This record gives sequence, structure tokens and C-alpha cells, in this order.
Amino acid sequence: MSIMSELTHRDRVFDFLTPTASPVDVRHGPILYLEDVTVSFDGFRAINNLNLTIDDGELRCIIGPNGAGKTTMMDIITGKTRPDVGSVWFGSRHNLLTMNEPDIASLGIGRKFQKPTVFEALTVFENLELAMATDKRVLPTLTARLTGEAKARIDEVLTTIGLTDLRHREAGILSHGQKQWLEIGMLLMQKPRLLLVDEPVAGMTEQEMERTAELLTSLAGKQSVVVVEHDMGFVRSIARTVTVLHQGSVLAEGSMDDVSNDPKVIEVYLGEGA
Amino acid sequence: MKIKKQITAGLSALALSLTVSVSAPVAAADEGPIKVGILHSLSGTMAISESTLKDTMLMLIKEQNENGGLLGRKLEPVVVDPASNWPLFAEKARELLAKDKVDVIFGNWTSVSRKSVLPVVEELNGLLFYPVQYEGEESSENVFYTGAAPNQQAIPAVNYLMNQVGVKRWVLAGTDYVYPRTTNKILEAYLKDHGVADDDIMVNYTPFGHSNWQSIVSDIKTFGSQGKKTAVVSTINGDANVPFYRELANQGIKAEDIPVVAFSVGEQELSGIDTGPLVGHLAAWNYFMSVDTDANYDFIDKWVAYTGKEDAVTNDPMEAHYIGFNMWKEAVKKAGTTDVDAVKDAIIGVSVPNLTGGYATMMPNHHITKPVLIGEIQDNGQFSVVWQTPSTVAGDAWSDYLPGSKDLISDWRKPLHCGNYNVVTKSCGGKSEVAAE
Amino acid sequence: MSYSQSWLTRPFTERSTQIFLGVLFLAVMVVSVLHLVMPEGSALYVSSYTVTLLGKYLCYALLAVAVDLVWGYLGILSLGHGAFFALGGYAMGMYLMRQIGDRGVYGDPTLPDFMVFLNWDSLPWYWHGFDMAWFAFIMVLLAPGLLALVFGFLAFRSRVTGVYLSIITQALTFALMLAFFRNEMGFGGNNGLTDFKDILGFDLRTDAARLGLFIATGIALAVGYVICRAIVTSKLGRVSVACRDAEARTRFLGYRVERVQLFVFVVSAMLAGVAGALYVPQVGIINPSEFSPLFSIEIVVWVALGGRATLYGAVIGAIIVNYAKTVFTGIMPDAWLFALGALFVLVTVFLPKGIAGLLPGLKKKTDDESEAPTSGKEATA
Amino acid sequence: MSIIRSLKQLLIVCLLSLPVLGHAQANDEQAQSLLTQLADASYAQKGKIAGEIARSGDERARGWLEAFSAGKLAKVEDSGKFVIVLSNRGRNWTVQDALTGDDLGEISRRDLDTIRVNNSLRSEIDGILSVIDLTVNDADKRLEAARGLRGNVDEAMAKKLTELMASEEDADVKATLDEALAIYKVEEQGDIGAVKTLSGSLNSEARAALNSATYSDDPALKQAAQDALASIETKLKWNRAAETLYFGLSLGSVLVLAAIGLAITFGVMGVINMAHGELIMLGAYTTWGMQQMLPGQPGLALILSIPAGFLVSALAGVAIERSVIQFLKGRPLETLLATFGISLVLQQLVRTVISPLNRTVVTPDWMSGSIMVNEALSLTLNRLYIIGFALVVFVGLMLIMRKTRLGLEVRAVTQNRAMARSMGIKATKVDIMTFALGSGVAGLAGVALSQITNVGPNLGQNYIIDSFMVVVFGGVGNLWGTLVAGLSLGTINQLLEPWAGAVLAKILVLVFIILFIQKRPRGLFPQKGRAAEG
Repeated sequence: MSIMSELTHRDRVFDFLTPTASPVDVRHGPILYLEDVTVSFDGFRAINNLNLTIDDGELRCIIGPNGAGKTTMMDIITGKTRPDVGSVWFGSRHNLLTMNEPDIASLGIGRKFQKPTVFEALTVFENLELAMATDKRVLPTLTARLTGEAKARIDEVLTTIGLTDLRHREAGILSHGQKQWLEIGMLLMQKPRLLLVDEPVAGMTEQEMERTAELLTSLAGKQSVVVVEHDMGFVRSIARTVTVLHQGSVLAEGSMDDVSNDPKVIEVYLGEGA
Repeated sequence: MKIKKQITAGLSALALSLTVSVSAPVAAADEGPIKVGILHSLSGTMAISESTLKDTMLMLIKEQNENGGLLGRKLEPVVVDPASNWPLFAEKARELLAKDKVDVIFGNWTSVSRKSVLPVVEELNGLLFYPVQYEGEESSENVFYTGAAPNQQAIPAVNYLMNQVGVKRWVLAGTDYVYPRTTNKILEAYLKDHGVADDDIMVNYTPFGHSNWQSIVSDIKTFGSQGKKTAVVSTINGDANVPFYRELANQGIKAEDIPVVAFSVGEQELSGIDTGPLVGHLAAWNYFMSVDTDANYDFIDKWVAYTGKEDAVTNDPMEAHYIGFNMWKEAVKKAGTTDVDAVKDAIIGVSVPNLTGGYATMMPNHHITKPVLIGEIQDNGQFSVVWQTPSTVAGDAWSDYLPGSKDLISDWRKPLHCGNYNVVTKSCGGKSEVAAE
Repeated sequence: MSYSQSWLTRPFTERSTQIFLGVLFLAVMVVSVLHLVMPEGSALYVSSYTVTLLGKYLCYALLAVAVDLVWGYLGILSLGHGAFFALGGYAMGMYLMRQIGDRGVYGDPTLPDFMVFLNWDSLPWYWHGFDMAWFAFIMVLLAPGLLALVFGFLAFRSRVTGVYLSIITQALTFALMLAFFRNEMGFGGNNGLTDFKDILGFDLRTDAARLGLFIATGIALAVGYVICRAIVTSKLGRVSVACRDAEARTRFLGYRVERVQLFVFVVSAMLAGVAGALYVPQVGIINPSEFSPLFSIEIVVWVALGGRATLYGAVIGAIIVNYAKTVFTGIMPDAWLFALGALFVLVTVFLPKGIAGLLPGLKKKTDDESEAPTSGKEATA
Repeated sequence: MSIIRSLKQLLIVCLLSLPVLGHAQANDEQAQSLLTQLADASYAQKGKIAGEIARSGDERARGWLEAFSAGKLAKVEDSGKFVIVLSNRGRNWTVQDALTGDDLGEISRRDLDTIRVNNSLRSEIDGILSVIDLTVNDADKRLEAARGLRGNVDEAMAKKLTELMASEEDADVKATLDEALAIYKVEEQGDIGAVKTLSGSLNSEARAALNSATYSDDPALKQAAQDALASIETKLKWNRAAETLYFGLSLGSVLVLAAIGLAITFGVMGVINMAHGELIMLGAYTTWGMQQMLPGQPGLALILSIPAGFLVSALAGVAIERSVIQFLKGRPLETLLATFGISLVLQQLVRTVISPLNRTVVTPDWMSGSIMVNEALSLTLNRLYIIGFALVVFVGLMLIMRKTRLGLEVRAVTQNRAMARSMGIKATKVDIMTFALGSGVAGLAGVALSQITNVGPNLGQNYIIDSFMVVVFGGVGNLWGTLVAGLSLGTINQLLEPWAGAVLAKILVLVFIILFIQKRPRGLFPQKGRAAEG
């Protein structure tokens, strides 16, 4: 059936040329609400009535020990996991719980996985090309041509992530760090309103870390960024507001200094060198 | 109907009078070996049945060569493997005729393989000897059917059960393909002609290699327990038989209560079954290994010697090949050449001894005369003949019991020269271009 | 690759496609010429038997290309492509049956012989229209296409993947095989459809018709190959590879994975159908055994042998295996299954990239050739 | 059936003359002439002569009759001597002089004329023997005989039976004889009282008698008969239901047996083992081989084949694992292709080495036949054994996976290979063991299947697809799933078969599986964690 519908919209084949600014409604400030979200995997409560709001253009860091539910939270936001109860809203118009991954993605929520996942069989260039925000329905994709401006955009991102020389190498051969960068690059190509970044600096050198920090901070403002990270140093270097997750719910929230002095947090992090 | 009967009667009389005794003068120039194509599956599901037929042919050819070959030329077997794959049958037939230029082909077992080869043989004007009992409803100028037509197996068997055993209720059980379908159709018509009520006939079809017979056998059991003598007419094919008979035995159906008469179970199939529980069940063929004639015993000795297996068995299709080969041989001698058209004309009316102590004659409809034997399974995997037709029966290409074909006859001699001549409309239907020749 | 071209012209710029089309064209030409010009009996003469045989190989090649499209680029191992092949074949077979007209043995003007002799009084509804070539040819695409659409829609929507998908495709073709074996279905049961007379007015038994079919098959293969090439070199092709390697990631990029899969799957099924349709008139019979799961698995092995995700590899594989089959079943029948079996094992264990992997020269070159200019452009862009 | 009638007369005479039987002295001339008559007579006459032989009071008579009905009484062509065939296999038969009982060694089949017998004769002779048996002391034998008499009673015999009944003390025999008489009375005399006796009897002869009674012109009898039949029908319905269930279970257990090995190799190891069917086949051929090695004691051979079959297939499994699968770690779809190749090779190997023909595997007596729950419902023994066997195998596997070190290690390796390794588990060893186990179980399935289906090169192919369906339907990597899936699919199939027919039933089951997988892509019992994924 889907194919049929595709065929009927021949007139719109080229509408990927028109920029896809997501129609997210942020007049009431926050771009992401999570309300009393709970999800449990056979008995074990990964998320336990979690409440979280991210403001438009905010850069938020989320920390927490293993199993605090950080990744699960991202799964819920991106539609990979459905919560048992609770509501998740993108802006004040879109109920994310009623949508699937592609819809959510095209709404403007980009995600970077904890374990960098790029398309290893494709070249760096192609990876970015696929990520580019365009009409992603089947036939338009089939007949898609690469326009000059699109190429320009890709080159721009290539330079940002510093992979210009490797553009035609298969992504499979990249180092761990480079894959991290490529994936971030793919996020940029998506032009998302909200970036969910899971452990972006794992396996990166000091310099790379700094550049990542710069990049993320520079993004904030235009886009909202949620960073999940273990590396406290890195968090401190970028964080304005920090949320501490513990056992699936918010343990503390505030500036880095506040939370790091919070006894509860210290207790949780005891021995984790916070 | 009547006209047809007369014609066929006339034909057979004429044919029998044509019996050859002297062999034609041997061709002077030696034109290299005579090539005999053997088209039997050596791999795949049909290898079970067909590989022995290949060996039979090799044995016959070897023997013929030891006796100085044919027309002073050696016979050279050309063996190919259609691998139980029907399109491959057509391809291999083409290979034999077009590439290897064989003078004659002996081969095929399943109906579908024959149907697939048929157009090729007709197009390239080859000779095919088909050794297996089949559903009839076919007569090709290029094919000689040395196996039984329905009237040479099914109908006599049913007669036996009806008259000698007094069966009143019938189960027609078969594998779901064309041979059982047609045979059962013919039998149904025949039984109804003989006053069997509809609800005294139970028809059942199962897929190839069906292995779970529990409910069907128990149905048969209930069907058989209605007070009238019941028999099963089985056209169940190959592999499905073992589980079927096992289930019969285990559900305690004895041959004395509900005899099963099978048309596709021969010595070879039995060699794969524990026959103890089957004693008394029947089969209808034109030959049994147990037939008490010297010709047969000699054949068995040769076969055992050739295969080197003391327990090697012979069966009906092997005899069919034996007859077919000898007929072709005689026809070639008679025609003095292996030229297809000459042989085609020469072979009609040729008579050769069969293994059951009689003669087989090639009829103008390319079917042969055969005795019909009913045998009961013995505990040693052999059949003991309990009844047989007083004389041989001529194969009938077109059944009298099917509306589509009751008015059709086949006669490949001039002037008629037609595979399906309609005696009512007086016209040669279907392959009109063939008749035009 | 030259990303900026239109998707349909793009394949022609690749070296590999150019070579492939060239070789194919040459082969077809040579065979036809030798068949027509050379006198029979001369060493160079190509008999109509050989022509038909080659025609059959080309059908298998097209089928293999179809399988490679879904397996190589989409990562969907279909063990049921034989079903689409056979459906196409049956559509063609039904047309050919209707062409027989009253030349069947029973001389019935409309009913095929097998129906007459199973006492069918009238043509079943789904046989209507097949007396018209155009209708039949549409059905050749539609029948497999629709099956693929429905099946794929269900399967991909509920994200059935990997082994599970392979197994249910196998179940699909197995079920169809059993169904077509039933005589009640009205497709001739085990005997299938056979004894064809002529196609589009040409007598199938003439060498001319044979040659025609052979050339037609060659063209079909060329077109099919180009279409597949066009798809895999398009952005959609790259998305397919993306789905193959990281399905979840592709979803998070906003692509509807299940639709991509469905689209490619249906295209592949239609190609298989065309292959079947060309196969039937050349071998002269279509029967349910084409649905057998074993056949479908064998197809996959052709592809594996030739080399996944290259398309031309699939063609090479199909031709080599089937040529070997022809030879072996001729000279040493018993050895055939040993050889085939050994082939399966050796290829999968020692030759994971298949034969195509052995000639990287071709593949590598194509990439450089096609990328050099574009990369240049991008640098200056 | 005039033959039967005449026989019946004979029966009575021979019954009356029973005391004579045995005491009479041997009289060879008479015997020779009788046998000669028997040999030359037409089928119609043979019965009569058989009767005379029985009556002749020759103590060898019984032996002759038995040999005759078994088709093992033969005449040597030249000498005209009568012999009893001891072994009738091959071209030369070992025989024994029918009169003197001396061993005559082997005689070529050519020189022997077996005295032909057919079904009706055979049943006549059984009749004769059974009537003789009616007077023996062994109650079971009498019961057998009485059972055989139902439907074969006639006027003269009826009298005799009534006498016998009077003297009969065994209740079952008495009841059966009573039934036999009642059947006779209903059929011949339309006796309503007898109808009462028959009502509720599930015996087919009884039902037949009642059926015929419903056609009588006497309304009372007609009514009575119909009522009786009705009551029987309701009984039958329940029996049929039970029967269908039993059929379902037995088919299911076959599926479970075939699939359970795959549940290990495929489910636990993620190897798509297309050669699984051939491993089953090997087990079946082992059974055949065993029976060849131990001729004459199929039962023992079968028992021994259980460990042997396991071993053979397990070793084959190890060979496959070492030679191919170990190189295909983490490439499940490739294992499919490779193992498919192996399956082809194994098949052809059996064809060339052993034979393309099916092999005979004998069913031991204790496994053939069926236990009669009642006249209408009897459970076939071989299937009963297989159900049991399937359950035993299943429980055994469960214990191995749950309770043994191996099971623990297997689960560890499949959950997380690297982790297991680092904890000192030899992953390779575990792989070998697991695959061997799975293959061995396949071998066991083969041993069982040899009792219900062909033992031939194609045995495996017939079960491979079903096996995969069962495993996938049940949920890969879950033994319980396999059990439930197998049994339920079997039952569904058997429930559908009566109205859908065998073929359609199978198709419907397949379609059902396809749709089910749409709903639950991971099967009935999805596996947690790293499920065997493509």
C-alpha cells in the first residue's frame, strides 16, 4: 500500500529541496517534556516515574551510574521503547508516544548512540548524504540527485568534523574517535531541533574531546542538546545544568557544583571519582 | 462405442497375424554403433525406482552385444541423469536426440516426466519406450507404451474383487497426481456402471510422500465396518506406501477384512517394507517376480548375476523394458535399419515373448497386449498369483469410461494415422498437423 | 559514484555495467550468428538445443540477479524466490495453454486438456484473460509483485528479520508448492502445464522462435541488470545498504526501513517473475516442483558462489553452477550431488566473497573510475 | 458364498470329531492323496479338502493347514513329494518333508510348486483352526477364536456354540460368544432380544448386523435396531474425539522428536543446520544396520540402536562442526548454505554406498499392533512408544541443559561468548559438545522414525522443513517452545485433516505459522537476551 501512496504523490517528488524545519511548537518554552514515565523490563524498573523537561536551545548534561536508565530514557524519547505509563511530549504539540522512530527523527530529534553506529560499508561522504535532512520517502530517495548546495552542506560538515580527506574511504576503516565524529556529523546533517548525544567522547583523545566540547556548546542555542556522559571532566567543561539520574528517576538537578556537593549524589557516586 | 469396438477388434486380429518370425537381412555397411538413449533419474526422489531400470537396460544391451549386436553393429548405451527434475527431462531428451543423435530412447517413470518429454520427442521425431503403467488418455506417434493402460491393470483388478471376493464397498485412495486421478475417475465410472451406489465409494487423495496416515486409515476402518465387504484400491505412490501399510497393520486391518489392491506397489517397493503384516494384500500387475516360468527364472538369474546381489528383485517395469527392447530389436531387424520412421511402421504387429509365458504384441495404438495378474503379498516380499486373465488384454489408449475420450481411438497405420480419431465425428482431433502427414 | 546524475542514466557511467552489457551483447550476438550462419555439423555451429540451453541459463541469471538485489543489498535472505519465479512461469504457462486452443488432444477450444480429462465443465475465473498476450504479460509482473507486496508488507511491518524471515519465506514457497500440487487448484497439479504450441503466433518448435526467445531473454537480463544497478547506485541503494548494516540507525535518520525493504523486495519479485515467464516457453513445462524450497536454496547458492552484492557475480554464479550441472548430469550422474554439495561448502567456507571477490580488479576500478571526477568536483565545489 | 456354507458344515463335523484328532495313527498314502487333491483342486474346492484334512485325524494335519494358509506348503515338481517351506527367501528355499518331517535342505524355486492360497481360503482355515481352538484350555486362545467367529456363525454352528457357552466358564469368552450368537440371531432371525444384547457393543460386526436390521420390514425390530445404533453412535463420537486427540499427540511427538535436536543446534548455537534431516536419516539407517547385524531379534536391535544411533549422528555432527561450522562463527546464514551442501553429500553418499532403495526396518512384535481400549478405540503401539520416547528425550535434554555442567557452560557461551571464555570455559569444546548433542538427538529421532516411515535417502528431506517450522514457531532457543509448538502443530493438523483433507491441512498450518510469526516475530516463547538472530 505504501508504495501505491508513494506513486500517487509524484508532484511532491522534489519537495526535499524545501528545507524541512520541523513544525515543533515551543512557544511555551520547553521543547521536551517527560512526565511520570515508568518502564520496566520483566519486573525490573529501568525508568521509575521520571520527570524531565528540556528547554528550547538548552544544553543539558545527564549523568548517573550504570543502570541509572540513561540509555533507556533516550530509547523512550526516540520511540525505540514504549513506556508502561507516563507521557512524552515534543514541544507542546507532538505526543512522541504515538509515533515511530522515523516520524520522530523527521520531527527533528537526532540521536547519537553510545556505541558509535555508522554505515561501515558506505563512504564517509555517503554516510553524511544519507543523514541529510531531505524527503526520505522511497521514490524521492530513489530518484534523488545530489545538488550543489547539498554537496556544499556535506563539505561544510566534513570540515567541521575534520574528515574531509577521508570522505571517500569506507566508514568501516575509521578509528573509534573518527566514527564518533562521523556520527556527530550525521546528526548535524539532520538539522535536528533536539540532539540526544550518548557518551560522545568515549575513546577520544584530549584534543578531540575539547573540539567536541566546543562543537556541542556552539550548537546549544540554535538547537537543544542533551548529553549523557560518564566523563565528569568533560561534563564540567560543557555543562550549564546537570541532571543526575539514579535508579530510573531524577536524583538531583542543578549546576555542576551544586550537584557534585549534593550528599545524595556523592553517596551514589562514592568511589566513582566525581 | 460399438463402431470403436469393432475397429479395435479388427486391428488386434490383424496385428496378431503380423507376428514376425524371420529377421530382416542385416544392413551391409557398418555405420558405427547404434546409440540407445537411457533417460532415467539416477538422483533425486525418483532414483529409487528408476535407477534399476537403467541397470536393466544396460544388462539387456550388454547381452545383445554379446550375441553380436544388431544389424551387425554394436549397441552403445547413452546414459543421462534428469535428476527427477521435470524440465530437465525435456532438456536431456533434447540432448539425447539432437546432440547424441540416439536411435531410440528408453526411459521415464512419472507421468509428468513423460508429458514434459513428449513434445521434444515428437518435434525431433525420436522413439521413446515408456515402461510404466500409466493413466492412458494419450497416444503419440513417437511413443510406445509398454506399461499397462488402465484397462490392463485397474479394471481387471476391480473385476476380480467384485466377482471373486464379492466386494461391495470401495475406497479409492491415491496420491494426488494425474495417474491416480484418472484411474479413480475411470474406476468410479466403471463401478457405477456395475450398480455400485455413490455412498459405497470413498475417494481420498494425499500429497506425495504422505507419512501420517492415522486418521485416513481409521476413516477407512469405519467406512469398512458398515456390513458390506470393503476393499481399498490404492494408487498411492512410492514412499507414501510404507507408512500406509504400517498404519494399516497397526490399526489391525487384515487383508481378510479389508484387502488393499495396489497398482504402484511391486517387488521393489516391498523390498523396503516389513511384509510380515501385509500378507494377503493384493497388487495387480502384468508381471510378478514369482511367476513360475522358465523365461522368468532365466531372467532373474541373469539379473542376479548382473547386479551381483543375491537378493536383487525384478518387477513389472523391468519386464516392460525387456519386452520393449526386444520389440524394438525385432522391428529394427524387420526394417533392416534404425531409421525412426521405418521402425515406427515395422514395429506395429511385432510379437515377442513376455516373461509370463505368453506373447506381447505391439498394437496399432502403440500399446501392447499384456496378461493381467492379481497377486497376494507373501511374507517373503513376493506376490503369489491368485488370479489372472485367461488371455492377454490389448492396451486401450482412450478409456471407454471417460466422457472426454470414449469415442476416441488411436491407429498409427496409414490411412488413419491418427492418435485420437473420433469415431463419431469421423475426424482426427487435436494434433491435426500430425494427421495431415 | 556520480551522485549528481539522474538515477536511470547513472548505471551506464560505471565501468562494470559497461563491461557486463558489452559481454552480454557480444555473447548473444555471437551465438545467434553462429546459429544462423554456420552450416549444421560444422565445429562452430550452435545447435538450437544449445541456444535453448543458454536461454535457460540466462533466465536463471536474471533470477539470481533478483535474489542478489534483496540478499546482497538489503540483507534479506529470501529462501522463497522460487515462488515468484514459478508464479511468473505459471502466468506465462497459462497464456501458452490458452494459445493451444482446439489443438489439444481432446480438441476442446477453450479448456486445456487436463481440465477436460478431470471433467471440468468451464474455465475457472482466474484463467480468463490469459488468452490475451498483454494481459498475461501484465500478470507475469503482477502475480509475483502482489504476492511479494502482501507478504513483504506483513513481514517487514512487524520487523521479521534474519533467520525468521528466511524460514517463513521458505514456508511460503512450500505452502504454494503443496497448493499447486492439488489438482483442484486448476493448474494441472503435478503434471503442471506443458505441450505448448506457439507464442505470439510463432510456432515454439521452430528454431526461429527458439532464437527469438533466447535473444528476448538476453535483453530482459540486460534491462533487469540495469534496473537493479540503477537502484543500488541510487541513494535508495545506499539506504538499502544502510538498512542491511544498521537498521535501527537508518530508522533514527528518518527512513521508513520497512518501506524501503518492501519496495526493493517487490521489484526483485517482479524480476524473478519475468525470469520465470521467459523460462517456461524455453523448457516447455512449468510444474509445482519449481516451488520446491530446495530450488530456492539452490538459487541463493548461485549468488553466494558468484559473490554477493555485485549483481554481475550473481550472473556468473548462476551460469557456472548450471553449466556444471548440465555437464555432470551428462558424464557422471552419480557425482553431481557430491560436486554440488562440495561446492556449497567450499564456497561458503573459503570463498565468502564468491568468484567476484577473486576479480577485485574489475570492482575496484569501477569505483575509482566513477568517483575520480565527482570527488574532483566536490573538492572545487 | 456357497464356499463358506459348505465350510460351515465341515466345521461342525470336524468339531464333533475333535476327540479323534491326535489319537489317529499316521497314514501316509491317505495324507499324500489328500495333499495331492489339495494341490490340484481349484480355489473353490481347496476349502473342502482342507476340511477333510482337518477331519482326517492325522496329527500332522494342523501343521499342513498352517503351512498351507501361510503359502508354505509346496510340491516338488519331479518327485511329487510334499514339503513344508522353512525359508522362502532368495532363489533356493530350505524345505522339510511334509510327511516324514525330514530336512531336505535347499531346493531351487524352479522345482517347487507352492500350493496357492488366497484370502478367503486363509480365513476359512483360520475358521477351522479357531473352532478347534474353542475347545482348548487356554482362555485367551478361546477368546481369540470367539472373536474370530463373530459374523461367521450359521445355524448349525449356532447350536454347537450354545452348547459350548453352557460349558464355558470364562466370562469374556462367554460374553463374546453370546455376542457372536446375538449377531447371528439378529441377522438371520431378526430376534429383538438379541438386539438388546448388541446395543452398546462397539464391535463392527455387531453394528453391521444392527444396520441390516434397520432395513427389516418389522417396525418393532427396525425401531429397536435404530435405538441401539443411536446409543452406539454417541459412544462412538467420544471415542472418535479421543482418537483424533491421540493422532494429534502422536503426530506432534514425531514433530517434537524431529525438531528437538534442531532446537539445540539452531536454537542454542544459532547454526541453521540444513543437514539436520540427514542426521535423522543416519539414525534411521543405524537402526537398519543393527537389525542386519542381529538378524532374528529386531527388538534387541532396536533397543541397541538407541545408543548407537545417538553415537553415529553425534560423531557425524562433530565431523560437520569441526570441518565446516567452526569456520562460520557468527555467519548463521552462511551455515545454512554450507550445511545444505553437506546434506546433499550425505544423501548421495547413502545412495551410492548403501542403495537408492528404501531399507526394510522390522517392527518388533512388542511394538506392532495396538492396545484395544475398547472395540472402537485402539491406540497403535508404535506411536504410543514414540510419544513416550519423545517425552523421555525431551526430559533428558531439559535435565542436561538445566542440571549439568555442560548445560551451564552452553548457556554461558550462548549468552556471552567472550565473558564465558574469560571465565575459563573452553568455548570451542562447548560448541563441539553442543553440536554433538543436537546431532545425537537427531539420531534418536531417526531411530524412532524408522518405525513409522521409510528408511531411505529422502527420509531427512521430508522432515527438515517441518522441523524448522516447529523450532521457529516455538521460539528459537527455547526447548519448552519446541515441545509446545510440536504438539500443538500436530494436533491442529489432525483436527483440520478430517474436513480440510491432508494437503489443505498442511497448507493451512503453514499459513498459520507465517501469520503467527507476523504477530510474534520471535515465536511462542521469545528468548531473552541475545536471541539467535540472523
